[in-house]
Amino acid sequence: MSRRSRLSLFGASAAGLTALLLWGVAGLPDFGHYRGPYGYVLNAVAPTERHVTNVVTATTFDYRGFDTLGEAFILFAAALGVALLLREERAESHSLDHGVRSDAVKLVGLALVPALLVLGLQVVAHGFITPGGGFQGGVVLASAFALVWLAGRYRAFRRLTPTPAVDFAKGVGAGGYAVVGVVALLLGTSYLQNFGPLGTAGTLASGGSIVLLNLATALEVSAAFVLIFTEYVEELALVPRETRL
Amino acid sequence: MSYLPYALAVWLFVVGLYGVVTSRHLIHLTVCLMVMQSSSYVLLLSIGYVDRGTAPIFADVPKGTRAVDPVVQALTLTDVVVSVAVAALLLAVAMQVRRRHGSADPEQLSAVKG
Amino acid sequence: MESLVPLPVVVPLIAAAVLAAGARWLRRGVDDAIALATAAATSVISTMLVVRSLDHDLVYWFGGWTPRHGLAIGIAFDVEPLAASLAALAAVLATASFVYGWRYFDEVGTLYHVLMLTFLAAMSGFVLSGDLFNMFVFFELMTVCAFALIGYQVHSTAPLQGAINFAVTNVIASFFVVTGLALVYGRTGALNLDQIGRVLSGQGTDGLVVVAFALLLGGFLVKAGAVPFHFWLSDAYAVAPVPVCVLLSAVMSDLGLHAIGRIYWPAFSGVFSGDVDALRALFVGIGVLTMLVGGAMAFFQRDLKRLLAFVTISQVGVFLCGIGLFTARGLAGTTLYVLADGFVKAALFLAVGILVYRLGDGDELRLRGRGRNAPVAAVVFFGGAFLVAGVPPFGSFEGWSLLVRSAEDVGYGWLPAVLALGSVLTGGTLLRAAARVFLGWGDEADPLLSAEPPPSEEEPEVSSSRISPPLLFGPALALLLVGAALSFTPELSEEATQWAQRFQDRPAHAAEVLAGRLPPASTAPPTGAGLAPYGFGIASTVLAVGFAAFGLYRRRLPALVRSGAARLLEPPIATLKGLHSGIVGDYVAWLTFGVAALGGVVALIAR
Amino acid sequence: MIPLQAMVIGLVAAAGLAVVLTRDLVRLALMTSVFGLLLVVLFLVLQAPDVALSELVVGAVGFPFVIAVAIALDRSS
Repeated sequence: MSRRSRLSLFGASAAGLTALLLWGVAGLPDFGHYRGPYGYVLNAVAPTERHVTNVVTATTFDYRGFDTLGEAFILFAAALGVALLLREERAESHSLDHGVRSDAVKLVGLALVPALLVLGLQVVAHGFITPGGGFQGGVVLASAFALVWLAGRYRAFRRLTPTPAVDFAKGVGAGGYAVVGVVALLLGTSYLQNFGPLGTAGTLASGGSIVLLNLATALEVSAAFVLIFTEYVEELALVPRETRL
Repeated sequence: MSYLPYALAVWLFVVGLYGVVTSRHLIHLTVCLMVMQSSSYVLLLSIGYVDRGTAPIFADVPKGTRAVDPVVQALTLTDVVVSVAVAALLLAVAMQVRRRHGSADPEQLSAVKG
Repeated sequence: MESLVPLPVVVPLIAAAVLAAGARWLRRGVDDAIALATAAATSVISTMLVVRSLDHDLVYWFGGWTPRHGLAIGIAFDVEPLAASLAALAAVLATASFVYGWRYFDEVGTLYHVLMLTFLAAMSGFVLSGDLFNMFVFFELMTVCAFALIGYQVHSTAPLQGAINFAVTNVIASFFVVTGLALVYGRTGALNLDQIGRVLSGQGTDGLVVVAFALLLGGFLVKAGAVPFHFWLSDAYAVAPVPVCVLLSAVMSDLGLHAIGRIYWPAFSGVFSGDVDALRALFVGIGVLTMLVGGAMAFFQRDLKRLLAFVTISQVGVFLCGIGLFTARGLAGTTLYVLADGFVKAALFLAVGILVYRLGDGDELRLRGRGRNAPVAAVVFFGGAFLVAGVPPFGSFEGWSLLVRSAEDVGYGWLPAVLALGSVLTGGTLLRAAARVFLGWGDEADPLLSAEPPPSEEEPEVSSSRISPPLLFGPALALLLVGAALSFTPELSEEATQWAQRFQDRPAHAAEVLAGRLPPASTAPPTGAGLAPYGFGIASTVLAVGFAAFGLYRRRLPALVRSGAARLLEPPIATLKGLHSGIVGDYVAWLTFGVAALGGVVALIAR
Repeated sequence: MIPLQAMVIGLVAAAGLAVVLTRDLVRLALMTSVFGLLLVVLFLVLQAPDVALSELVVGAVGFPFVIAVAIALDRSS
């Protein structure tokens, strides 16, 4: 198709689609008038049943924990896919040692690394009390590692994240989530059924096996992100230095 | 006025779609897909919103406080992860195409057709 | 023994995680063995699920969250025999792919195995899930795995282009699905399909229901590859590695169709109960169009994998007609057809793989006559071509008979004749290719076929001594035999019809899923369709042979006939080929058009 | 709906359009992170702090980083 005929086909169709979508959303309850029942039921029962204060976390890791298993493996498969698609006989990567030139920026960057690590762990650990959890905390942890590279320490970054270890962590994270579910099976209950003491709501030890699922997710997410970062960074090794951003 | 957030979702969907159709660069195309995906975040979250409701986190507010729907938030979280996965893969392919083919314009690709 | 239910998803996922975690420490060959054993175990588990769900569905609530007062608060798998048999098909074909691909992918360590196993788990989960959002999650997992696997051969442009076209169209399809499910959730406050159905059935068909249904339908039709959503399919299947094609073509496309049945009967059949006749016309219309476009485009191909991709599209059209009859016989017949046809198509792809492996090429014209040295591939290819042509009483014949009977039931007596035309087109084209490659018949050049593809770059790193013949030939022969023999189970069609009836009885199904009430025992309806299916089968086989001869010796027709036909046909052929431009922007424009048109038609129907 | 929500909605709509219309890659990376941050604000006013935090770490850390690398490669080859 020529660009013109494509645009006219698209223009007419998009007008139709827009009308259709507007017609569809017009049938929704007014904004601010969610009618339930699913969400209201969970808001009512989750804090008591699961001793967690963050109902979103209870939903992702317990009531709809099976979705999150799929989600963990989506990230797992994506990281592997990136590794598969970017595989290359790569040049020696020592030329990557200078992400940023300014010493001041490097120093600030390195100083931020421990702060980010602590923040990441904090976000992971408090997921079932306050906003956050394995996914968000995992990304923060991974970005702490990426910061090591940005601060010009490529070799340190690679030493901190050797590929076999990252692969291992990624497998253990995603597999661990699936295995926690199997433990429930072995205990004679349903797959991914919560086990372990529920603890006191609002403390770090609350939520039963949600804690384990949360940790597995954090491990999987941080490893997957580190792997994706690494693959992308190593792509830069193929690029002549002067032309880099 | 009460349908404004839904209209935003429709807007982002169609605008992103326009960007995908007319895109001349795979990186731009990926970003347009992310705009489309944000349409689904907006739609889900506004469906579950409750006037004067708090977030569904009962740490500082007592149980039973009027709160918004936690389910759509859980769904949106999954959706965000999906968008990361798709973007990472598409950009990886974009880089490969750029290297193999010398151009990242989807219209310049003609290895399979007909 | 309900704890079997999660295993078709969980077992491959755990194996994938173990392989990924242990990548550095596993000896070569161990990864192949683990992957093969896992796929085989999954086949056994899924087959057991078929057997266990014969009398009633297995409803499994993850996390133990059984419904409260009829309200679903967790995610359920709803295992019924038709879905479980598709899961079993996926696992068996994955097993065959692992045998065939033994040591094939050493270059990338365990990455290939891990992605294939995850892909298998995603397909199992997608087909068994009874929760709309959970279906979306597995839909995305399938997309992500298939994306990486299609682009496997990153060293040339074609696989990258195929992967991009696949990913962009399928990701947009998932946006349609998620928007549709958001609308449904806003209306019903539920994600469980049966619960959605309960709420919707008490209401009228308003804009929201129409639009949500059109969006979900459009999204799943993209995955299935129905016209005009099919463009990505031929690009992707032409470039993916052969073992990946087996899973894509023989299972994933059909799962898209299955998903439509999966959402229609529990969730939407109540609200659309008054519009079945019109919906039937819509589905059959799209199906026939898809069948014709796929069949015609297949005829114009010389790249055998791309040819098979268009054969896949054509058959998707047939299946869409079958499901779209909206009868128990239609659904049962389609499922049986899909199963038999899945085995046959997998065998055909493996036969092409053997050719590429042995002769270094997958191009019909360049291979002319060279296939004489590959007798096993010849047997599989010819056998598969005849089975696709519909030779009775083999292969998909059981399913075909049910479709013929079902079409008569609803007053579509003309439909089988049209569908048989699809078998003529696809079977005839395959026979043409087989005769040219393995017998050296026909002309050396054919200007009608699409431009010459670049020489295949499949597995240049594998030396021919590395793969032993049994591993190469065994799976193809076994799959062909199973596919051919699947029709010799006469009681199966009655039972399958019974299962389909059970699935389509929405109130009883909802009571079973949400309240655990077992369905009433149903009686199997008689299925005999008389001799008509034999007649259609024989006719389509004979005509397919004739069509193959036409393809091979077209140029020996009298000059007058040829020039007349050329004047008449060349413009539409050029247009049709030109539409398959390989440019993703075009495809997305068609996607938009398709969904808008679907929505418009459904809106007219529901008025 | 409160005025704050309406305002953020308008900003997100404008930013979405701007992202799609930006063809220059460096500006595209900037616009993308602006769009991401505005989404974070929108999610906060929709009482979804978990999603806002996700969007923040993905939209402000992960995605721009990846795009920056992709753009660097694109300019060099």
